[in-house]
Amino acid sequence: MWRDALIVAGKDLRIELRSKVALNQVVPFAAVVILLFGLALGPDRAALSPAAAGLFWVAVLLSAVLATQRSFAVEAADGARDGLRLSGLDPAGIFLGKAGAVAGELIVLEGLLSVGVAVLYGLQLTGGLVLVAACLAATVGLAAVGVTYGAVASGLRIKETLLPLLFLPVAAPVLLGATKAWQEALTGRPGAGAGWLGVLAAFAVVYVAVGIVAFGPLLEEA
Amino acid sequence: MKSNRILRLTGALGLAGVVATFWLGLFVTPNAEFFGSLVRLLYVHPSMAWVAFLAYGMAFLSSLLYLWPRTRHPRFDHLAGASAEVGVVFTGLTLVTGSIWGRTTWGVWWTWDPLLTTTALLFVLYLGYLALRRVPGDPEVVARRSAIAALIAFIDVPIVYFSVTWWRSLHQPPTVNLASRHLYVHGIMAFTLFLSFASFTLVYAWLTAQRYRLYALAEKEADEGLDLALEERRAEGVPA
Amino acid sequence: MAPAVFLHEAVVLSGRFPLLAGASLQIEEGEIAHIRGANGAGKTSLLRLCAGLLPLHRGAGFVLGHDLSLDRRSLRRQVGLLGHQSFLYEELTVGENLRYALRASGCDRRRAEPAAARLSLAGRLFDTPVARLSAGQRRRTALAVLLARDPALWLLDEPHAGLDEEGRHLLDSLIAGSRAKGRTVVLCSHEHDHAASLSDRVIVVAGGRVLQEPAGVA
Amino acid sequence: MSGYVEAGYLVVVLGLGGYAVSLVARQRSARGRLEPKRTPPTPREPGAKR
Repeated sequence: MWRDALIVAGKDLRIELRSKVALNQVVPFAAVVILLFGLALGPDRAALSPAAAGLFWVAVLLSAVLATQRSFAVEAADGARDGLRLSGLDPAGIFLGKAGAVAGELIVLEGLLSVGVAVLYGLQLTGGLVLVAACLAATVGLAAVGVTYGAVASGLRIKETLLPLLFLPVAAPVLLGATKAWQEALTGRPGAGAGWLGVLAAFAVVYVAVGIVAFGPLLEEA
Repeated sequence: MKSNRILRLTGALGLAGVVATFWLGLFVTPNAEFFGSLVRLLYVHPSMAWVAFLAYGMAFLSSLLYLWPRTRHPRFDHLAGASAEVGVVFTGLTLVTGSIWGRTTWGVWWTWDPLLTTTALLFVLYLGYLALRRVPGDPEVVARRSAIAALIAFIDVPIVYFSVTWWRSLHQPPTVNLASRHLYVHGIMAFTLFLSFASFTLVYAWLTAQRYRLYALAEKEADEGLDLALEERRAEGVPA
Repeated sequence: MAPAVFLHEAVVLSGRFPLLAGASLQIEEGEIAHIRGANGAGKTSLLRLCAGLLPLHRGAGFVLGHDLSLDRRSLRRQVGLLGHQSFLYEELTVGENLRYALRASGCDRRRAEPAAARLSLAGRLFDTPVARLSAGQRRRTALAVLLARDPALWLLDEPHAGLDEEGRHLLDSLIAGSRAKGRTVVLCSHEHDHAASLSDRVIVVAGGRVLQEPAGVA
Repeated sequence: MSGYVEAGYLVVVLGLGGYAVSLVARQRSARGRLEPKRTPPTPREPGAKR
């Protein structure tokens, strides 16, 4: 399983390095979202910086939808979804590999985006450890749910509209937990933020487990 | 048919129960000291929420039974779909009645009360599930896909509830919710409340059974279609 | 010896449409079978069923000793399917695609280069992304994947389509070579004469079923 | 009474009643479609797929 995961993750990341779709499209998209929030809430920094953590995570959530769609667009191209099944790879390995690749891309995106938020919304990124830990736990959870639902929706003609509808409500606890963890850490109360890390970690563990179990039956369809 | 009679009995009892609940709730029970006549909403709102959760639990259980290879049978897929759809109807009613409650007690149509927020998330979560169910495809494929989606959605419920509750309680003092209010419950009020829960549960059972029958009919239709389609397909190979 | 492919009254559905409407078929190990039939007769579905990609709705099916209604996944490592689609990753190079396919099916990665060389894909092409290849070159890459994996059962769907004269000769010699190694080959082709010269047996498919095998065709 | 209470009750009645009626109507139409199906089919055009 782990060997197969490494093969798939390596393949997906290599494709990303070649095509740079995540870097050239998803990251700018997240930047646009952040900019638009700034415009919507007005130029008042006093209004922006308390909301910054929430806005940041909404942008990450929306980007996660795009990253997931991309992860499966790569497979659908030229019938590689059949290829994935024909390759004889372990479905759990495929899930872990794809989720790992998506998580890796999202981590990079979060790093870039947090700099953007800090600059645009005038934020001091304090309480570093909790921020980073929240990012990691939240990202693993998002990637796990995203890739599982990506497989649910892949191969359907209406996947572009269905995936966000399925994915975003499920990811609500991640938005809540990560935002609160960030808010607490940013306002100098990393201890309170650490409690939310538990919620994020539980979410990640549960959905990684679900993905490992569910991916086999999902891939067998069609 | 025996099952038919049970179903009819369920429907009749449910209907009678709801009528009785409404009569008791609107005309017989007294006003509460604090809430005034608004207490009467108590006889519809909590039972809506209870039935919604029951329906989702049922959908979850039957999805599990479908995924488990030994108990895999289309009937569990149908039950899951029927129960979830009825659940969505009741969730919508929970939201509307909850909203009316909020308007009258707190003066706003919506508050970010943990229960209300969780219910709203549940509503969109299961709207997505129903949308997924409607995507056409091989019945077995659709069933499996939906069962997994139901699994993912239901596992989310406690996480959502826990995080929303914590989110609220950290923010400001706990809001007014039904449980935290001291209500002096008269005998007749308690009875009406109980009757409301019981009769709406029966209504749930009746609706789910009806929806389930609709699935069964659709499958029967498709099965008859299959034999015809096989005939037609084979006829393609016979030179005219 | 068990047959490589055994189907009995196999029904395969796509939604509510029967792709196969009760196909029965037996192909022995080491045979080269040529499947004929009109467009939409069910040739491709037959190959996809044998590759373990389509679920069996009714009937029985065994391929390389695997029961199609029970376990299709472990079968897939042992079959190679060359379809209308080439199962290649556009962004990756020929070499990367080959190595990925080999690693995924648990084969030795060093088989990639000889296979590519055999199909004249060595050198510059080996490091070219598939997106930049011509249709014929992609087809060759897909064949190279097949050759490198060397599966026990080769399923070829219109393998000659889109290949130039040289490519066709290469393909013919690959098929002959795989027979020499005892592999089973099932190919669909509209080029009846060409395919007939390669194969041991003709199987005619129509209306989602296998017609009675015509006598006297060797 | 405030009117809100009545509205709440009304919503429940209309919501559940409407849903129940729609279910029964759909069942009836499904049964109707199932009945006349027993006539022999007209053969499909050869080669027409999906």
